Amino acid sequence: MTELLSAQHISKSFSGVHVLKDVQFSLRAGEVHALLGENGAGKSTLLKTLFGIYIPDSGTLSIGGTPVTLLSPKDAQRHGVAMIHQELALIPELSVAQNVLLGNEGKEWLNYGQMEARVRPFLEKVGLTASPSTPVKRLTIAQQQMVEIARAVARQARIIIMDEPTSSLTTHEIEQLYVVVRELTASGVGVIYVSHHFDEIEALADRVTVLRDGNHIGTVNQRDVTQDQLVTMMVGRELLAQDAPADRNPGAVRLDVRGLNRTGVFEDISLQVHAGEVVTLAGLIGAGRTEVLRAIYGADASTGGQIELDGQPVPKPSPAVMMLRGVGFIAEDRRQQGIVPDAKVSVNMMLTSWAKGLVSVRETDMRRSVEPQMQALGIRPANPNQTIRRLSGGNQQKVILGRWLAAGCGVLLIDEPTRGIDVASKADIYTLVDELARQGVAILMVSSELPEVLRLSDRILVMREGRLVGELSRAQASEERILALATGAQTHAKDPSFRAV
Amino acid sequence: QTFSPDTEKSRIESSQLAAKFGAVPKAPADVQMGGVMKALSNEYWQLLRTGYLKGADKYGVKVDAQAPSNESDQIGQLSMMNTMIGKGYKALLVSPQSDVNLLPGIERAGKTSLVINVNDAVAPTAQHFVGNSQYDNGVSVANYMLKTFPKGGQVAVIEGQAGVYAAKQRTLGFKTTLAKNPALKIVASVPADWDRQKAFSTARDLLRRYPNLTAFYCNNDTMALGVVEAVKSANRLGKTLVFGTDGINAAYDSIKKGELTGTVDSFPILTGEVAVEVAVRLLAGQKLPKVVATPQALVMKSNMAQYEQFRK
Amino acid sequence: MQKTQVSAPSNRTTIIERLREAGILAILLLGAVVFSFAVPSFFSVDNAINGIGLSAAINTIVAIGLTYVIITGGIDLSVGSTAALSAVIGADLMQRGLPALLAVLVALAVGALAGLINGLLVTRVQLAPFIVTLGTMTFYRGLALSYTNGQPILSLPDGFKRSLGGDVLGLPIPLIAALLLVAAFTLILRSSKTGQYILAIGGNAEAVRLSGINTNRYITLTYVISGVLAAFAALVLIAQLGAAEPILGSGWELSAIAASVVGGTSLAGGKGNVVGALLGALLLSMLQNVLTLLGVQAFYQLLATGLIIIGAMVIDRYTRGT
Amino acid sequence: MQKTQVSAPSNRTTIIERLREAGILAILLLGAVVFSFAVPSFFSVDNAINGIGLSAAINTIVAIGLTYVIITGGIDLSVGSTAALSAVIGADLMQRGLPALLAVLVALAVGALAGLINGLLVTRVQLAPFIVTLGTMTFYRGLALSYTNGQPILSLPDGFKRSLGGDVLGLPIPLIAALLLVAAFTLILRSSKTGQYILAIGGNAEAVRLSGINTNRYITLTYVISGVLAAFAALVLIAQLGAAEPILGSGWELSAIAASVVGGTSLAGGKGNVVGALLGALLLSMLQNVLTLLGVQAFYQLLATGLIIIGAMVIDRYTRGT
Ligand SMILES: Nc1ncnc2c1ncn2[C@@H]1O[C@H](COP(=O)(O)OP(=O)(O)OP(=O)(O)O)[C@@H](O)[C@H]1O
Ligand SMILES: Nc1ncnc2c1ncn2[C@@H]1O[C@H](COP(=O)(O)OP(=O)(O)OP(=O)(O)O)[C@@H](O)[C@H]1O
Ligand SMILES: [Mg+2]
Ligand SMILES: [Mg+2]
Repeated sequence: MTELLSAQHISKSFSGVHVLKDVQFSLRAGEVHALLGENGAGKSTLLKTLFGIYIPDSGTLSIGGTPVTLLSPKDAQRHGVAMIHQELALIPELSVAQNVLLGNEGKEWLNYGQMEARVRPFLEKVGLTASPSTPVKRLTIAQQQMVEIARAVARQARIIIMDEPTSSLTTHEIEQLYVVVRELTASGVGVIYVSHHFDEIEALADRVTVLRDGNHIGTVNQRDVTQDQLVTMMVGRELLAQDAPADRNPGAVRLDVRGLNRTGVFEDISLQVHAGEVVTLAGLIGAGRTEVLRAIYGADASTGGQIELDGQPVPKPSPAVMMLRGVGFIAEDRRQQGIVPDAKVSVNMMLTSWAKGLVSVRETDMRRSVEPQMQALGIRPANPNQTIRRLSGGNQQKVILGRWLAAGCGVLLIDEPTRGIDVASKADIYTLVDELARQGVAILMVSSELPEVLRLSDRILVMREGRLVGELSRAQASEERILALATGAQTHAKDPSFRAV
Repeated sequence: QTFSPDTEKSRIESSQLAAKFGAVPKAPADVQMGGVMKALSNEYWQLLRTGYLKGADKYGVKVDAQAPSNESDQIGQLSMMNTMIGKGYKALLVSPQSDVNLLPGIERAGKTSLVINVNDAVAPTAQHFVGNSQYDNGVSVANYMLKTFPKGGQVAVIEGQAGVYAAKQRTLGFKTTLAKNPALKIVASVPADWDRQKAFSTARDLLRRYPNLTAFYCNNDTMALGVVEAVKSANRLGKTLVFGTDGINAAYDSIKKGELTGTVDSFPILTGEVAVEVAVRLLAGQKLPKVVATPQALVMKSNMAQYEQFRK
Repeated sequence: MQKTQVSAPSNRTTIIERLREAGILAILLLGAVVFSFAVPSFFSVDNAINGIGLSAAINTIVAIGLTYVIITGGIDLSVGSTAALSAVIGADLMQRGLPALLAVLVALAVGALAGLINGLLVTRVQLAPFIVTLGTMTFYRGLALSYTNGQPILSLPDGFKRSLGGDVLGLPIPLIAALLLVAAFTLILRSSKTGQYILAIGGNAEAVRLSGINTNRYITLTYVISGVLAAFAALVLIAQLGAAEPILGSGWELSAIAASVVGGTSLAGGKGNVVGALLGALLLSMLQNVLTLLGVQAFYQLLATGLIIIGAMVIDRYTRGT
Repeated sequence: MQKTQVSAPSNRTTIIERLREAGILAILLLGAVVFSFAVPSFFSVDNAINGIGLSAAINTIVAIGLTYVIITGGIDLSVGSTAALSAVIGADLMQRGLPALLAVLVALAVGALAGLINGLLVTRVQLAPFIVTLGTMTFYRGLALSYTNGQPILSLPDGFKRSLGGDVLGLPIPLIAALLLVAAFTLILRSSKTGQYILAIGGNAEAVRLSGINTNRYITLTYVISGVLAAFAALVLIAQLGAAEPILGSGWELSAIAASVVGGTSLAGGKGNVVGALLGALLLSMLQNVLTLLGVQAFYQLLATGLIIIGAMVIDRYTRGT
């Protein structure tokens, strides 16, 4: 196989902090080369040097056998490199077609019909059902991610970099992505693939390179290693096997939602979450799970229905009201709705605690609450004064989680709790959720990761097209059953072991 | 070759109108006139409007006077004039914001009605002009200083907005005249944009640099009143003289209190009245000279009483 | 991927959205109808052309350029001074005997150069657009004043006055020019790569750069466009006036920004349309016109203007929905 | 998650960062040194305090409020009109015999109310801050003019003039007030919940809202602060001038925005500091002061002002690094 790309001795530091230390990486035509590492290991940074976003402090890069210097993404594209960014890089006001073809439109005068026709095959390929003329701001995060994928594919590049392309996709879309990636590699394209999901790596990768703290730990053939070996390479120690928690003992009803409506988005949602219970909303992309969660939190106005907390009605739910009544909320779109990018980690974590009067804004006071959270969640760099923008994606996610842990809450609404979080931390977060439930917190969560849903939930509510279509208890639940309900396939309809709502 | 009321040969003093052309003819019933003023944000223009209304009463006509909201909205003033032309006034009394901004309006209006340029900026195509000489505004203060300080002294000029006709002419008249005595030195001539606050802080800076300043000449009264405060806070009241221009009420009050030294009053109320009179005469077919000059005088505490008659 | 659950509703809403964006058009028409009944002499061709048309035309031309700049997330406070500088240089050259067409081209080039300087300071030196154009606003004004020594330049050639200040089929040329420019710049914004990049830069400049596009070039271009259009507006104005003066154009930036923003352009960038700027300019001019026709005194004109601007935006807000 | 490799170096950079933000301070000092040699009578305590300091005081007070508003991503164009309205109402009440202290309180309340209206229109009706305050700028000015019928209000009580316009230990009270306000509002911004929320809202309002914070309340608060400070600045001014006029304060918005932005506040929101606004105001006043002391001609003042503003920002840009 020919070497498409080779990076030798790449080092990169930001204001004195060494993020990449003498890293080697290569990519062959037709292979999928996975990049593994904990949050903050330097994966995105390495990829950005390959795409001309960062210029490495030292090291050499060659593409197709010739040495190159990439000074900008434009250079990288000229050399046949395309990239799917971890933080979505789309233009909200432009249409899907415009986004897919951005920088690649061809002639000065645009022909929208033609552009839409041009992108349609790519949208089909990645399985995006939205019309190419839809403005991207109307799409859910998952759909936007699919637009990113389509865009990279449409570039017809020889090298495609995928930085966590699946972090908010459900099984269906992920499988679609497998098909796309295999098609690409079959035609000789090399794919660099970053993911925290081992099943994806197993399904796709030919070789795996592991980074730890910016060090190149090793490059191995995927077939020759076990998952445990990879994990050990990543975290530098063995990870204990995860026990599923013993059955929880839910208490009284804490969150009671009755007949919640939002015209055109979802209707007639009724659900209850008990103290110490984890309930998950499952479903396909666009089923309306996010919207329901937001409506319960009062982030969007609903057009009908009632919400009760601990038996007391909430007449006019709004984030401020819900927060004061002990409800926490973690949005799915961390960049738009989670972080304040230019503020410090400590500020990002303390936003809610201040409002609850738990902490003052004095730095010493904040430290007392911030540092334990940072330690518990393993946020790195462990510097509360770092600007959050500078943190890796997974670490940012942990900060947002820390925000609500520090503030404490009786009901927690989480949309995609482990989006972009590495295996080791994921295990920690699961333990944390178990712990919260044990303390009597009622947790309502949306997750597209079925193993996670099965691992964490006491009950699973399945949504389809804005309606609740079924409920599964922990005992009843399996990936197949959830999917059957989510897609409306009739196979299990007569299965007596679960009831449709 | 351009028209300048300050030097125009065809002129008459407004006080001579009755003597030369007889009593004001009676205007036909329901004659309406329009006034396009410069702005209403300075008292000077409000007084001019008062004069229009007074003249309207006196000569049995009706005057609607309007003004754009600020002094440097030139297209706005043109649109306002264009709009007023549509209302079919017999005569339009216009005070342009700049020399040229109302030219198309004047041309259009000239086809159907009489257009009189009242004061301040001068439209080169204006057929009739009523007002005082801006140049002479400056001259009269300079003459007073030549007389009072033959041994010389340091003088500062606070100008209006850069490039505006009235500011240019007043400053020019003052400087040219003052040059007759080289011992009277103009140590600074800086703009304060007609603004009280700017004049105040500029004057303070100048007083610090020239602590023995003999006098300030200001292009209008608003600025002069700001300068007075600066002079007061530098404890130079009575030692550094302050002259303004326009003759607004506040200037009179200040003179009475012995703070402002003097103002070149161009009697806006009287001017407004004369403008209406001239319009009535012209509409009646009288052939008046092109420029009807209205009076102006350097008003100080000593001579204030004799000008009170023009101010009501 | 079996079903297409998502697509339907959001598919072709863009047309409705565009109509909604024209909520301001509804306000304009509503206003016109009400005023036609309430205000004598409002409803006439003459009033429409002379009372509203000219000031709206000039404001529109300037606002088109500003809309482009604002869409990228920038601002251009220097338009009035740029206008003055180009006007006096163009007028001076005509007076010195240069053929009018050549003088016009030089004036437009001056506008382009002024815009280019703004653009380069914003993109290359990476200064805040507000501060750059605040500085050049003062600087270009100083240039215009020192160039002419503060005097107006009178008696422009008749040919020039007729060609930019005249009529075609009863329609004044400034108005025709403004409408043509609105059409052209709408087309560019909606249907050219350039326009799309300008919109995209305002939406997420970083993402555009990641797509391999030279964002600096497009940002600079918007300032150049703004400068050229300011110069053109100034030429149209001096052709009407028959004279150019160095204090011309003061306050243009505020009227033009107001027209843009009333017309739906967001100062945060990424969103905007040129037709909206035209409608905004018309609304503001109509307001002034009606208040004058009604003989409302200056103080109350201010009260009314303030109330109506906010009122119109409130109506717009509620008809538009989100 | 065991190791903590990264922390050390980035921990205390904030101090260096803050010093860097004061690049403008360096420019100020540099300017002061150069001018001391070039301009007679520039270098004196008296000129520094009574020349530059005092004239910067008013702009600083207004700029503090605007800095807060701008940090949230908003803008307040109505400060000048709010100032005029509060000033004439306060002055009128004093003239009618109300005790000065009471009149001052009423004037401040008027400022607060004006700001509250802006804030509610921005947050509740969700109009663009630019258009809201453009409308109220016109409206409040109209109110001030009709309230006074366009006349200035003269002869304010001496007690009032002395207490806000006088000296304490040789320092003018306006300057002392400005410095105290800078200190207080720096403290609030840096060390209070309110300040932290205001900064965070500018960084990402939606994220803050979803953290359970009533963002509308904090945004409204910044407009109220801006209104009150504009009113206070107006009171300080009329105490010095001894008269309140309804056209007072025109152009304040531009000077105050300039001071803020020169001082490092970003019009995009999320970033800004009050000390910077003070430094910006001082720089602009120093410029004016020097040009006056040098007796620079009107036209060249404009040229010099434009050049120096841009020059200072270029130097600032390159000393600051990124
Ligand atoms: N611009 C920057 N300035 C300073 N530090 C940075 C910057 N970008 C990244 N870092 C740091 O570099 C380290 C590696 O970050 P990177 O984004 O490459 O991690 P990652 O492996 O992609 O993690 P994740 O799985 O969470 O996406 C992190 O510690 C991060 O804080
Ligand atoms: N701003 C919007 N305007 C119009 N439609 C929207 C908007 N946001 C979401 N929708 C639509 O609402 C529906 C529900 O979306 P929602 O985000 O709740 O789905 P979800 O089940 O959470 O999926 P995902 O996993 O993608 O978040 C979808 O059809 C989506 O297209
Ligand atoms: Mg990453
Ligand atoms: Mg979702």
